[in-house]
Amino acid sequence: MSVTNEEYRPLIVAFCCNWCSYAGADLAGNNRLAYPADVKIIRVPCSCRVNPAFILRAFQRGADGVIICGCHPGDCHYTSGNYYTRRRMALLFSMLDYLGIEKERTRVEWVSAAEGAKFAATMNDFCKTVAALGENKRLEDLRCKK
Amino acid sequence: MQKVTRDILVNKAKELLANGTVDRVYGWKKGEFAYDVTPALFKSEKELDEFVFGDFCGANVSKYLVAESKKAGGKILVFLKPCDTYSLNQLTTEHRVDREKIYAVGIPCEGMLTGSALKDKVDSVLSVETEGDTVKVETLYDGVKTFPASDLLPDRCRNCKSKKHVTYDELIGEDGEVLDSGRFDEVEKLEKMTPDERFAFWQGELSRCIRCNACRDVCPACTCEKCVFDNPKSGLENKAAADSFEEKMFHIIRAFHVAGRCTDCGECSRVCPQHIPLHLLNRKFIKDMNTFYGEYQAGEVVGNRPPVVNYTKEDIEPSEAVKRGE
Amino acid sequence: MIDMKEPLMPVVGEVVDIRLDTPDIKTFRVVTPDGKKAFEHRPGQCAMLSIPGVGEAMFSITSSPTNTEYMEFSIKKCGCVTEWLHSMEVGQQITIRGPYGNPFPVDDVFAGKNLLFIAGGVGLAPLRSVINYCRHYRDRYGKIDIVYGSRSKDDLLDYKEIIDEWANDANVHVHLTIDREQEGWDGHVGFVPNYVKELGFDTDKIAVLCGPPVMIKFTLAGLYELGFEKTQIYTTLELRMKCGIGKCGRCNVGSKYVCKDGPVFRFDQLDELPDEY
Amino acid sequence: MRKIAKSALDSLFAAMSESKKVYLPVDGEGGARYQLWTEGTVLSEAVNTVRSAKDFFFPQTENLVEFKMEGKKLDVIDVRRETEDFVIFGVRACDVRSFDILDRVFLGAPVDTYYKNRREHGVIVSLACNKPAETCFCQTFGIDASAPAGDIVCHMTDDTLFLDAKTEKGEKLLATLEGVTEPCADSAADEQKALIRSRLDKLPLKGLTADKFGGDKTKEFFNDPAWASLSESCLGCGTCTFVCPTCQCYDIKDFKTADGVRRFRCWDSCMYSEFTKMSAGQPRLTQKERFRQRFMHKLVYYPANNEGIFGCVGCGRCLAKCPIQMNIVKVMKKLGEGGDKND
Repeated sequence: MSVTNEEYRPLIVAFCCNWCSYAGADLAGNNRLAYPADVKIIRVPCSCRVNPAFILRAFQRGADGVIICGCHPGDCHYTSGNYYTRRRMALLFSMLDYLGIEKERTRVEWVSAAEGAKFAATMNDFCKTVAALGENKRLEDLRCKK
Repeated sequence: MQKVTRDILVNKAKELLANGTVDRVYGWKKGEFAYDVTPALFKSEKELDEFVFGDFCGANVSKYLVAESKKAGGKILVFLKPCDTYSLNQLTTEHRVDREKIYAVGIPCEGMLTGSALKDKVDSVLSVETEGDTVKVETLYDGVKTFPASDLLPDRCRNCKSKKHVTYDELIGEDGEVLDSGRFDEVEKLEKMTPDERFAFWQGELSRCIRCNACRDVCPACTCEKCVFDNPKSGLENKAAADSFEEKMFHIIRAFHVAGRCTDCGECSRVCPQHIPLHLLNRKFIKDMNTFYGEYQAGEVVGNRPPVVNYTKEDIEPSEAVKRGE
Repeated sequence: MIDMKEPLMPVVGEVVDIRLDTPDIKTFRVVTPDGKKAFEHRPGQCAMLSIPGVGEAMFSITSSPTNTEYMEFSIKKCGCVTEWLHSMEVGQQITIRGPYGNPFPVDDVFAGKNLLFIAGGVGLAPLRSVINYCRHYRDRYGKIDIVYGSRSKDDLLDYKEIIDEWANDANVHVHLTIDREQEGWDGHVGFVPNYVKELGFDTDKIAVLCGPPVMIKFTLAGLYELGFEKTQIYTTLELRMKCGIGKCGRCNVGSKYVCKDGPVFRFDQLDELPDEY
Repeated sequence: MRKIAKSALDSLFAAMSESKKVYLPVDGEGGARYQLWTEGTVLSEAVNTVRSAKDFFFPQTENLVEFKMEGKKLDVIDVRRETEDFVIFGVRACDVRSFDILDRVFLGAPVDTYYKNRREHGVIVSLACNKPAETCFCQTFGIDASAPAGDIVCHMTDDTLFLDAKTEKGEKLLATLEGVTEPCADSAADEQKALIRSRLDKLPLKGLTADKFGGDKTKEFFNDPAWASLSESCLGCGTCTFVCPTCQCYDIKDFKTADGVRRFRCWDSCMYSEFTKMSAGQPRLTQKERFRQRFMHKLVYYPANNEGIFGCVGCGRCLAKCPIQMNIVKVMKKLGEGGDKND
């Protein structure tokens, strides 16, 4: 990794489900587990609340990577929300890849309320991956750049 | 090319009007040239004098039934090509049409020419005649040109997915079979490219978009009362794309919104004034759904649940889904 | 005719006073940041107000051109922009551009004539400008009658000004009415069109109408019954507008653009236009 | 008049490009489009471009003004920059006329300064149509495709391009091209003009007339029963409006950028259902009214405000591009019941 890349700090938007992943993030905080401050968490009632348009909107507004975190399959607070998330995101990510948009910029992770460590590790890893890709150019809106 | 003639259809329409089965007919009206027939509603036997049928009647009239079947009056007669019947079934599934108000007559289809696909190959078309699989085009400056039909047919017909009518009240001619088409070949070709190549390809295609909304307005799956792209409160509203991002946004979201409901009728690509192969977006979703969740054809059966609103506990993880190409 | 160097370029306007007139109408006083009037206008003309990021909309200028200090806009809450305007506080800066449209012919056709103003609801807003203009130059006009009605007493716009100022002017006759009986109201009760007929005006005057379409329709019929000619009756129209200068193409009725050729029309002129407003 | 060998066109464009940007129709996926000339760009032979040339003066989106906001305070920032001179080469007669039609709208008082700025910087080099298409009906509106207007008017034969300056702007540009062109007789292109005229005479829409229409015909056509059947299959998309060289309706919208608000205008279409929608109501309730508006505007309202000049130039783009093949020719025939092919 070049020096400039190390200085570059990507903006990450993390959609976290209220019941598991948001609590996981909380736990990571309580346990003083470090993850980059470049991760901006948006709390959603369930991971399936995340409309594909939200993800594109995040990229438009300057995100370099978007991650969706939900309860583990089978553990959804609403029984089946994350199963739908899984299908939608599989299709959406595959489509973004088809359009030539770097597939490493999008990710889905299942993080439970007890997995503070996993949350921090996931975010660290995701930030590193996105940082290596550099700025989001393929889904950028020039009007939203300073 | 077409095996069924105008007279057969007009006689059928007259018969059904006369015996009171239907009180209006959705069909096609002649235009100025060989290729510019317009979908039109016929309300009486006399009006049927203007009814035409031929190799340019490719417009999928299913979408008109959304509004038409809500109107008062009797049944509407429509002549549906095999691919149109999938749209009608899908609209019935989504309760967008009142199927009881529709009298569908299935007609065989040998592939439909389109004005735009024709004019890609030939300038200044004066007249078009088809004999079997040969198309003779009389031009203003280059005399008469002859083509095999397959050269002029749009992708959706060259890669016809089915000659089978999945719904009808009456059938003219023999019913066909679901075909093993090469409709995903183009998608596979794109998948095999590098991400950079794919990005360049789609950037080139989508940047031509003028946001006329023809693809959306013709699409039988796009039946929202108010589209998110027209709704100022949706946060997605835009008209003319002011940034290249908006073209991508529009087409990705539109394709996603019809995913699982798109029957692959190909109308979006037919109507695009900029020749953007929009069906390749829809086919990607169809192909992915087939691969990830098992074969599924929207509109095949009334009441089927599209894969996007369904799940199994063993579904593929998104991370696995995008890895397949590697 | 409007002649502007930069017709689409707005200037900053500061809201220096907000008055709650009725439960859903507020009147905003707007000046430039240095405390001056943004531009001069004629009675009946409009201006485009906007809140960047929310939207722009056309409003009639409610204050009279004779007011040299500020402009006022009476705005009913009914859409996205107006809702935002209603939630504003004093000191908020907005953008303003104009003036747009043709004014009432106050200096030629109206001069020396008796005038009858008929308004319903927020329809008083565009008329207030011309009424106050005529009151200011009182000696130039004959008798002035004002018929104004609203749903209830609380829905009467500029009630205080009407009672304290207009009604006390010499030779100005104010006739107020509300739709339904209400406690504390001893004035007339009933719809505007009927009230106009009851009052039975002479036809020696020019009538100016503004209000909801239903009111216009029936009042017009009433005026014809009283013997008024179309050439004696004026109104102002409202359609969706974006540019304000007759170019964006959405406010036309036939070949006339409301923003440029209107908003003030005489009824015989409207007769020439297709029925699409 | 001056001329240059067709084989030397590159040197002509190169010479033009020295002082100005040169745009010309270039073949691409699905048809010809205007593109900036660079070494190796080849002029299209297509009779017309998919999108019209109006983009140069009235682009699909255009920034008007920006705002910066802080608390209750607001700043208005004019972000316009001076446009550079440019040349549009190969504009067809119909599109050249469309500039007149747009001029009457945008340059009429009060002047649209954004349009004016672009318009003043553009030099129009028109090119007569060697092979007018079956969808062409510019003759209906008195346009002669063999002799277009423009700052410089060109005729192309099999081997030569003739250039004739018609305005001061054109003469100035042509003077800079003396190194690559050579003088010729003013009558040099006459043979080509005659050939084009003979071709125009044979077009299928040759006999179409607009005599029935005009500024005083609102009453006659507004309530024509034919509107219902003509519009019944209209999808309400904006294809016809967006490919039309004379459609000029626009919307003004705000976009929240990273550090403020940008107000821009973009093409809009009277065919769209929300075009005239207000919070208080909708004067054009169904597609019939919207459809009627578009054609009444071209054939009646525009002439009413512009000394009888029609708002259509007969370029035929809507004939080629409408998804349901409904178009102004069908409307004119059905409403006017005239314009027989044989008259």
